Amino acid sequence: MKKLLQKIAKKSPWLYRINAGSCNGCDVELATTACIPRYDVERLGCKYCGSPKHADIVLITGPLTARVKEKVLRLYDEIPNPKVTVAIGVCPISGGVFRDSYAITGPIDKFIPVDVNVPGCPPRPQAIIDGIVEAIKIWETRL
Amino acid sequence: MSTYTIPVGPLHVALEEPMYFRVQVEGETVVGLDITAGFVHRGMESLALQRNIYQNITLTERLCSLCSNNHPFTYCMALEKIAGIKVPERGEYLRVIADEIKRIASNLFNTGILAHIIGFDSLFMHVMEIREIVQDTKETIYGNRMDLAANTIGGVKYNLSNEKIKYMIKQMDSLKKPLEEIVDIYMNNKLVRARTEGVGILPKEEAIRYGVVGPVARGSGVNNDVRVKSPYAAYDKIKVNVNVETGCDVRARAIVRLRDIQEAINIIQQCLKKLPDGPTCIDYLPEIPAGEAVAKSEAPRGELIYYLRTNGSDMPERLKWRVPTYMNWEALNVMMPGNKVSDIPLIITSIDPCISCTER
Amino acid sequence: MSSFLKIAIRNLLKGPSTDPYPFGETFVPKGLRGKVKYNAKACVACRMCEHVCAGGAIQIREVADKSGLEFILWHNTCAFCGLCEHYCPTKAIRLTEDYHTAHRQEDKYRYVEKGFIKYVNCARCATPMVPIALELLNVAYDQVNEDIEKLRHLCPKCRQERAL
Amino acid sequence: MERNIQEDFTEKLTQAVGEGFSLRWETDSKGVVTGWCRLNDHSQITNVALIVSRLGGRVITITAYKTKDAQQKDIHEIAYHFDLDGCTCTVTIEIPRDIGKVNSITPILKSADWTERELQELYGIKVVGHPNPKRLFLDETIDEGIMNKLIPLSVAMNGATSKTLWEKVFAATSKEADNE
Amino acid sequence: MTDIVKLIFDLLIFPGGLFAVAFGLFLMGIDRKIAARLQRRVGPPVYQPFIDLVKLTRKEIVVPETAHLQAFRLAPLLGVAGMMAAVLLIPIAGVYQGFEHSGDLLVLLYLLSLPAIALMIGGSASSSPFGAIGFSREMVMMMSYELPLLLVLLTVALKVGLATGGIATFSLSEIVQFQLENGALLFDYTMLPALLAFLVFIPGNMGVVPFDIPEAETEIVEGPILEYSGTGLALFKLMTSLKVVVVLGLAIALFFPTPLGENFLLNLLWFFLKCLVLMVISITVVRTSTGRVRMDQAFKFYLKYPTVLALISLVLTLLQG
Repeated sequence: MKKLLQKIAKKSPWLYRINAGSCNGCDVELATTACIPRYDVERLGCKYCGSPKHADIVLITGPLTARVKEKVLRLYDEIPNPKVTVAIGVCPISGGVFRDSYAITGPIDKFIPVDVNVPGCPPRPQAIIDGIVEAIKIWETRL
Repeated sequence: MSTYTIPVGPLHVALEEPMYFRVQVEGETVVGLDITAGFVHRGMESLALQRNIYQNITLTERLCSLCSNNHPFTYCMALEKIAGIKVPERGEYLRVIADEIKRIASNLFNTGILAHIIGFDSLFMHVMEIREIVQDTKETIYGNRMDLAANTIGGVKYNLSNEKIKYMIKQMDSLKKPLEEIVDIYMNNKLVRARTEGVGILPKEEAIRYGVVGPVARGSGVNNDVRVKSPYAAYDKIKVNVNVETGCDVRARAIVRLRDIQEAINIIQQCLKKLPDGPTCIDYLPEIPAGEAVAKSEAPRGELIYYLRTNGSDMPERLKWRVPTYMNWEALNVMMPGNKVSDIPLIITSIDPCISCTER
Repeated sequence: MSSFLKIAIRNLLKGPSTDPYPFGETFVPKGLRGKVKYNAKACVACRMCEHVCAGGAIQIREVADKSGLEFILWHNTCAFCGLCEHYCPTKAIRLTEDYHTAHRQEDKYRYVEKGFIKYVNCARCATPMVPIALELLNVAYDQVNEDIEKLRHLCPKCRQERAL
Repeated sequence: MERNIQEDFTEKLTQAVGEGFSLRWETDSKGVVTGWCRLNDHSQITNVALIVSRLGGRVITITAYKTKDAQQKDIHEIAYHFDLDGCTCTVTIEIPRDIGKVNSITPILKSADWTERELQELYGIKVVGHPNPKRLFLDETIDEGIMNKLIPLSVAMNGATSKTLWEKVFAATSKEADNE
Repeated sequence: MTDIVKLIFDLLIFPGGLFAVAFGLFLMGIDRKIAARLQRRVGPPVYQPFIDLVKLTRKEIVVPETAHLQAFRLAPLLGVAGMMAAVLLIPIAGVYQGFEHSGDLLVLLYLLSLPAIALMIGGSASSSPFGAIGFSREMVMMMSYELPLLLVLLTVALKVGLATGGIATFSLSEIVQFQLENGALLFDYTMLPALLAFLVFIPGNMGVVPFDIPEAETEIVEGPILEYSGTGLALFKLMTSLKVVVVLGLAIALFFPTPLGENFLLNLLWFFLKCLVLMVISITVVRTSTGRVRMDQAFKFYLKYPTVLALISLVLTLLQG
């Protein structure tokens, strides 16, 4: 029974995006991936939600700046379990070109458990979809 | 009615990027605004001093992905001024083409987001779908959908073969018709008009006083388009029609942006027609002497300026830039009061806020 | 008519424009700037790529047993800007069209492009040196004749002496 | 028209500060004029702002910077970039480090608002008379005047985070080699 | 005794309870699919709403620290319970009789406002600033669409009542019966304005674009349901799907209850088809071809068009009667 429910439930991964101080390239690509007909992630049952309380898969962009850090961590805690974290773009993964600035506290896996990385600057929508598919696989095991 | 404060942000769905507004409202009417910024402050100006001139090309491009091309472009112009490098003519034309392509994509994104904010998701999707034509063009010609990486010191890194020119002409042509259709919708659709007309008024005198730039200024009847006022690259050889609207509201700004897209297509076509033969870039590694220079360009959001100081080494002594959106934030204090709570995100979007640009 | 209904109905008639990916093929343009590929054979270890890399994604360092140079590019901090390719004199570094970058966290630090330049010994004095790639000669000389080809196997010092 | 505004500016500046400035205009190959001006007396910057205001100009941005030269002379250098109808005029002033403050021009030119706040927090130069002098971008956890602390010409690529990350990469990739 | 068993069966299995839930979720799945097609997308499978529900029950429930716990928990239950009861009052001609009490239309009117009230309670109990704005907007919204609804119901009641010799009939089953005997009101020209008014009422009541103002995602981050997660959110989704059935079913009972024949299944299918067409016209197409209006604009709109339309029908009915 649990297995069956898992199988059913994994088809409804709702997405939530956190911008941790990114240059907006990844965010624009995320919006493109999530919202436009060409990539239509609704096929996978995904929905872009406005509230962290509704989210299953968290997509984080940006290198985690000093000022946004607390807000991001708080928001992350608000997301109900089980959840999966995907780091989009090189910034959250390693700081990218912004690494070692006085205002950067990342990489993000110092504070938040990351499950999937999608490097790119920014990654193209197809790569983001790859990341989401990978995240769904992990999420299924946690349901 | 009592006054209370509602927080917008910092991580708010309507904002592509984190920014924190404390809006004082009376009932549903806005009476005051307080902006807290800095969530995307990455200390880039200090980073720029720790990187060499080449690394800074890529670093400045990562300032913001929506106007990404303008940053390395203007930075390179400043460097070239100091070093006295003459960019090959073909390179200058190619720079203009890259710039205008980004302008189309950026403005389409902003107008799309405007539709999204007023809950018109179908229109948003439609506009974004049109934008995909531009995205494909960028990916085919430059290799990335957002960061073109077209510029380098002394020219551009890409070239246009005859097939690519043909492809580009085809893509630009295929943009025209759907574009006319959405311009019509933004201008005349009853609902869009009802939401955008008379909202977020910025009178001309205030626009001048706050020193706003780009479509925000042009929507209020102020023309300070750098492409015409102080031409750079190949803009002195090209005819640029500046679109100025006098509505001073959200609608006027959206129309300026849409007209700018049409003008950008026009400019690209002019460039492709006039494109001279020859090299695209200098073929030696530049020597940068000590000196200082300012370079300006018209980014999708308006005037962008770079100030560069060098000391003879291959790292800048000071690299300072002021992005267009930077000037437009304070003007929100004029636009907001008197409008409804529903219009807050709409007005914020109408200045095409680029927070990562502003805060660096 | 400035109603959206017209477009909506047209959309219905035209059918979805959705890309079949991830269930099918997708659009991949030639010249896409994807993952970097490195060719150690063509590399002359001039380190220009390391110098221009804004993300600090490239490290070239001597291996522990001093038998050569190791090139490591960590994809997770590469900005895909292509400056390395642009400034590489021998085009030993190249951006491919491979955009499939998604990987799990456990592979984060293993996600690299690696290459190894084995030192060769100078034909005259036997000092270990970075081999000079043919590609470099093609850049430097219009025609590569036998004499030049011989120079290739000498260390800089011997080359200088020979030239004099 | 464009020539006039530069002449106007020069004339008015002479009236205001007399001989206490140097000014040159440069014209590039596309006919764009750029002005470079240096004031001897830093307090005259408010007068310049008044002139710019009267000419209908605006502040584009303000750059503070630290050069080796300035460090030796123990001064701050600040460059004000004004826009005069499309022509950029950069006016530079020097402030002795022990004074460490400058008069705000925001009351005269509203367009200087944010950039003066930024100058204050990044370089620790006090802007006197600013209507809203609180921090703009810097988080409370970061010290004011952060840009002064940077040593120019330092090689950044060996920063702490980079070092740790690369060590992990080296460790992971060499392990992989062992397994092969 | 059998009455009670039947009532429980009606409430939990058919036509209320399980059936109505499945029916509503299915309708919403189709709505999403058609909306996707209108936007040139493939869209989710039609059973997506079921999956979403299953998923939500497996998620952790996060309750905001400052929330009023009991109100926060009870609000969605109230909404669902109200709608469960309301479904029972909707007759499906040739399938289900409905409640044969004279005042059921008025009861329905009250029940119909329960979802909005549930959202208001939930929104204010969650003590988030957006919940509070959502609360006030929900209230204004309710005030705007209740008036035309009331007028439409009154018109229909009068029409049927006057025709059958009384004053006004507030019994839905009688209204249906009347139409079965005298032809559907859909074909009565005097009722067309009222029908239009009802069509306009549907998107407002359902809270879809252009009237999703209380839950406007880009303005107040989904307002009242912002703080709900897991089962709480699932209940609200359940409530919405039941509401679709109630609102559409009511429209059909009021204007076009005519069944196909004697066959139970065929009639049920016919009812479903009618619901579907009505939904596509009044919800799907509307929400995909417009954007959101402002609160004040919505209020003025409802005060103007549907009210006037309903009044026209009312006057015509009175003149005829």
